[in-house]
Amino acid sequence: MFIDDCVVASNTKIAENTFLIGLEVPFSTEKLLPGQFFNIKVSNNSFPLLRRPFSISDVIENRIYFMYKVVGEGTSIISKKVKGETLNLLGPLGNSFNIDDSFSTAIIIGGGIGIAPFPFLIKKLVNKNIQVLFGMRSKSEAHNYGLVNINYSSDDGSIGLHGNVIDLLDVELKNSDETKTKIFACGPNAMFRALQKYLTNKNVLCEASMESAMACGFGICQGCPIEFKNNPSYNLICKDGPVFNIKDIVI
Amino acid sequence: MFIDDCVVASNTKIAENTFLIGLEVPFSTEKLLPGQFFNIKVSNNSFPLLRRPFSISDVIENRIYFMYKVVGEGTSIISKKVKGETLNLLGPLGNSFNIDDSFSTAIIIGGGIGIAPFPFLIKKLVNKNIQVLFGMRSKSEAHNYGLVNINYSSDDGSIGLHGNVIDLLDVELKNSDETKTKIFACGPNAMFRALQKYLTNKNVLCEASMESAMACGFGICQGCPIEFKNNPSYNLICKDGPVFNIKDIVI
Amino acid sequence: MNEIDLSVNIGSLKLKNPVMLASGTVGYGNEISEFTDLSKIGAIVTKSISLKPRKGNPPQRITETPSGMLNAIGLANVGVEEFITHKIPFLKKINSTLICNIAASSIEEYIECVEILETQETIKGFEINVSCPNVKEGGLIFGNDINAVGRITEKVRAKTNKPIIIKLSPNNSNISDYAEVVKKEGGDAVSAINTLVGTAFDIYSRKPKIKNITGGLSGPAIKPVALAKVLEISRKVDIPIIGIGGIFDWKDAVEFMIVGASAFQIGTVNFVNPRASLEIIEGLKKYCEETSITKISDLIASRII
Amino acid sequence: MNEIDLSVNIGSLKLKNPVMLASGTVGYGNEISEFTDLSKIGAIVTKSISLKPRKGNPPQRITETPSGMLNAIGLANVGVEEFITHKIPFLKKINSTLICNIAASSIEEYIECVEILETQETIKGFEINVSCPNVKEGGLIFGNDINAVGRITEKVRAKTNKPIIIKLSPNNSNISDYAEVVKKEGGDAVSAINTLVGTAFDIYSRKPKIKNITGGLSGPAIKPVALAKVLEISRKVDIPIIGIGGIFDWKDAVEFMIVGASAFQIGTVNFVNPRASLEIIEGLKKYCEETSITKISDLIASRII
Ligand SMILES: Cc1cc2nc3c(=O)[nH]c(=O)nc-3n(C[C@H](O)[C@H](O)[C@H](O)COP(=O)(O)OP(=O)(O)OC[C@H]3O[C@@H](n4cnc5c(N)ncnc54)[C@H](O)[C@@H]3O)c2cc1C
Ligand SMILES: Cc1cc2nc3c(=O)[nH]c(=O)nc-3n(C[C@H](O)[C@H](O)[C@H](O)COP(=O)(O)OP(=O)(O)OC[C@H]3O[C@@H](n4cnc5c(N)ncnc54)[C@H](O)[C@@H]3O)c2cc1C
Ligand SMILES: Cc1cc2nc3c(=O)[nH]c(=O)nc-3n(C[C@H](O)[C@H](O)[C@H](O)COP(=O)(O)O)c2cc1C
Ligand SMILES: Cc1cc2nc3c(=O)[nH]c(=O)nc-3n(C[C@H](O)[C@H](O)[C@H](O)COP(=O)(O)O)c2cc1C
Ligand code: FES
Ligand code: FES
Repeated sequence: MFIDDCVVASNTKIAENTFLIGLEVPFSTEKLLPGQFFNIKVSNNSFPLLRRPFSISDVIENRIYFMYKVVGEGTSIISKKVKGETLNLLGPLGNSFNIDDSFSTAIIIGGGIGIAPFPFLIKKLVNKNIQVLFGMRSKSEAHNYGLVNINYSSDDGSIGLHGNVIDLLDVELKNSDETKTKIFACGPNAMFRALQKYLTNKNVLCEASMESAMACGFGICQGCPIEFKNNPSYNLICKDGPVFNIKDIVI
Repeated sequence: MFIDDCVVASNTKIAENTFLIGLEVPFSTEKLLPGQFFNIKVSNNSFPLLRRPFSISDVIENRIYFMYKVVGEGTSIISKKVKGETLNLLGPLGNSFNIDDSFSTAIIIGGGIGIAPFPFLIKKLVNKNIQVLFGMRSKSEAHNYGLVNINYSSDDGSIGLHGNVIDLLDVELKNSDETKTKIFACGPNAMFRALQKYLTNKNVLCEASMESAMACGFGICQGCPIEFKNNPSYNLICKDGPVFNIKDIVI
Repeated sequence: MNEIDLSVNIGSLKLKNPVMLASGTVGYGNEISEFTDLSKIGAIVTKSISLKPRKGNPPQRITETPSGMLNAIGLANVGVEEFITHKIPFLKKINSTLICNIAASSIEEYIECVEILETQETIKGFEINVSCPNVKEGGLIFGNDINAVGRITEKVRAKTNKPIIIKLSPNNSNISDYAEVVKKEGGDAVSAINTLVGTAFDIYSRKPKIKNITGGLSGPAIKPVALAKVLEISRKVDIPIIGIGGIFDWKDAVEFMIVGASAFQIGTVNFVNPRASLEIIEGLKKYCEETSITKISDLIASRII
Repeated sequence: MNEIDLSVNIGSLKLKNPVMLASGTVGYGNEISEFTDLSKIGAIVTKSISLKPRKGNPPQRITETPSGMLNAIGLANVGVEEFITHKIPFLKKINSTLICNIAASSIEEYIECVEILETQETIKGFEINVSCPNVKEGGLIFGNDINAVGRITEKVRAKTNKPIIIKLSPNNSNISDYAEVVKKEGGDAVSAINTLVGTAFDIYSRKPKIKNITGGLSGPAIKPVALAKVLEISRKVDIPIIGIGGIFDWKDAVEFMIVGASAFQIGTVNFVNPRASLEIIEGLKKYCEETSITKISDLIASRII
């Protein structure tokens, strides 16, 4: 497992409060999988104390990119990092999106910063039809970094469909063959709950990348439980996930 | 009382582990007195929690300079500040060296980073003979920023007199008229103890700028007591000092 | 929009807002008044006063710890007499609500202090410090002896009609039992918490960093503990609570009120940011506006569990 | 220069160095072994095991606080049976000293667990957790009941000749009395400290940030408190102490040993820096060299007060 300081190569704003940071890593990036994440220490002191988890957003040669939204102290510190400074990376962690099953169309659903893991996934989805559904509160959050065939939705109607991603999905699925389609989703829990409900009686595959407060990110703190429908004990989002079949989990 | 962020104008290394940082202040620097200090918050979060006190080392127009030695987390953070970044200053605090009494020769004694307040004092000592005695462990600590007529001493003999500042002082006083001389000293407590002992039976005036762990720097925490020889209660280094007549205090 | 009502009541004591300056962290008010307008603050609590002046502990008295600090000032104070003649006049002028904090080594000393100070009109209430960890005779012994806390409350109650606040120690496992006793014996409110006992050593000299060996831990580090103590009292005892411990900004203050505090005190933050009290008042107002609260007292114990 | 002797004894238990991994912060060792060579570490303490598997608390289980974190995992664990069949084989292979931590809701359950595990050769000692703040039935109730701690020690002692370490709660005012009872009833050592009770609330939802409402505070924030508890025990009771609480680097570790700990455990730091244990061992060696110490056991309680 890799754990070391990595040098910031770039750190650019791509939308309101949203940044893309590129880090040079000294290991081969070939085996990295879409959906995996790194746990990042943003300072070299006890403030903030814990690492912060971020999905791999993109990989270009020996650079790993993370797309992040500034929501608190940790992300605010990252947003101020300039080229040449370092961040301490631990990873890669977690399982990944499964792209080996038989589907020809991938519908990608990103709610807000939940879009982060998909530029990397899209690169790996060769020979598939890809449709991106990108939901947000308002136009200021919109960007198209690493995305293709984007349909936007916004809560305030300032961009794309006035509504949410489930509304977009409903339109999309009507035009698709469910058995040949697979959904990849990431976003807030409220979105996942709506999505799970919407898919209840449908036959389409759907993998969801879940979030949780995390301390370690690799299975030793038991801080990130997720309930499975038919399992008496919890699974761990960091180790058994973060990607789950949306039908298996209790959200 | 001033308390606000101030912009770093320069931050340069002047000797091993020793730096000079210049900060632009938005108030008139005319009333600043030599011996006064500022209490500086080096981060805008709770690490490190408390401010760090630093003597005014020099003043040029609207810039205040602090000379500091990197000894721990706080000073290490300051040493990494670059032009344009900010530090939060609170001050000016404390009393000051008294330069109005009748003396014609000023002997300035600095032990290590204890030399810090003297460039500013020297500027204020117009029409006086000035002799600087600058003691240190080793040559690597030597510099001459803002100093004049310097005699060095070093514990390892790598620069100047092989010995300590008291040895230098002994030579110096032999050539002086004690009644027309005033000593200004700043350094570690071990130096002050030796100095106090050395001066016991002498008639020369000596003011010492004392250090102490401090929380507030302006008299509300009672964290910085200093015992007076003829006083049942403690004085406060931050408020009643940091400059004291060396004959008054228990070191 | 109408002015938000920031006033709160602690028993019969009415404060214009819930922001109080904690005992021992603002002396007698004069130094901090250079930074902040004390007349705008809910109340100011004096450094613990004892019957006779106390010199306090020898240096080193303080040291920093991760997100906190240890102090062993040793209740250095001017004593009751000097307090009345030299400190009260200033405190009267600044027109803030004055709470007088009292520390003592015996029940009799507490009573004597209250008797002497009782007639001072400027003093609007007493905070009885039964929980200072840094003095040997009284302090912790009282703070962790529930019968002593009961007796002190009872005896002080007999001597004054002014509001009595008992400042509780966090260094025990059942703070709500202490609050219960305070209520039973006629105390008007409890303050929670005083500092936690802590220490720090230098690894080269092998000596304690603080001369007194142990000190009291304060600052953001203790906030979660303080909140849990306030919550425990609030769930079990019907008595006004003044929340204390690690408050650095208005968000921390709101958290204490939601958890159960009627008012709160800020201590360590005054050393770092002597303007914190006014900034917190502004922050509280904005928070109330944003969340459509018209009376801040609606926040008290509004937790949803 | 000769090799520095890093070995320490905790009663009859000999450790190759004083670095132990704290219960609940390294699971059963497999994940952290990807970062660190467990065979080099003094000992590894398992996540608390209970008789039956425990699901643990629902999310959210953790939240960050200033220089610390709160957790309410709720002793999620696989239970004694699964532990023996699936976890011990790995722990045997890694060739580290294994201490098995046991949690229970009744004295009988502690005894039953020890009886079952006693025969496992790989287990070199038991750490009895009487101090978990996050389970309702047992936990705090035992941890702050001195008679219960005495009885548990006595009964467990009767069932095993392996070293018994009792892990004490810091949430009381007299931890040394608990250590005294442990000694009297035949315990070999005490661990101090478990987490402090704390809480945190969201100021917009007004709900606790942790589902369990309160959690256990760990990390650098609690180091001064942990040191004071170790010091208190060390000054009053002649029993080996394992120091725990906020250790992040070798300097913290040295501080605990100077204050009175024979060995120490690291917890929260494993989450942030899973290589901390080996870094600490290296740091200890350098410190010993610099200060001309040949046996690290000379450091134990070497404080100068
Ligand atoms: C596996 C995984 C992958 C992630 N990938 C990304 C990503 O690619 N880009 C991105 O911007 N964010 C991602 N996140 C979320 C990211 O970790 C949090 O936004 C970040 O930790 C917040 O840190 P902070 O210090 O800025 O905020 P804090 O000050 O810690 O918290 C600010 C707010 O964010 C919430 N928050 C804190 N931690 C989390 C968390 N782990 N999950 C959800 N909400 C949280 C808090 O409840 C609070 O409301 C991911 C989270 C996980 C678990
Ligand atoms: C009135 C006054 C004026 C000062 N002026 C200067 C100055 O002009 N230049 C300068 O370099 N330093 C000065 N100091 C000392 C300076 O404040 C400390 O070196 C600084 O606070 C250390 O912070 P840190 O976080 O780097 O070290 P820490 O990590 O806090 O401590 C590192 C080491 O420094 C020691 N230390 C910490 N604080 C102090 C202190 N206040 N006094 C003495 N030793 C301390 C600690 O005991 C420890 O050994 C002054 C101190 C006072 C009280
Ligand atoms: C330097 C210092 C001195 C203190 N002196 C007293 C005191 O004299 N009487 C008292 O009741 N509390 C005293 N306290 C405790 C504070 O009033 C407060 O309860 C504690 O610091 C926790 O709050 P904080 O984290 O906001 O500082 C003192 C605290 C500090 C830091
Ligand atoms: C997430 C987490 C889980 C813990 N689980 C246990 C446990 O199961 N049994 C136990 O005795 N202590 C448990 N502890 C307490 C630690 O072993 C240790 O006593 C405490 O965290 C203080 O040390 P630290 O500050 O180094 O983390 C746990 C601590 C944490 C942070
Ligand atoms: S974050 Fe620690 S186990 Fe998942
Ligand atoms: S540093 Fe606070 S009183 Fe001197």
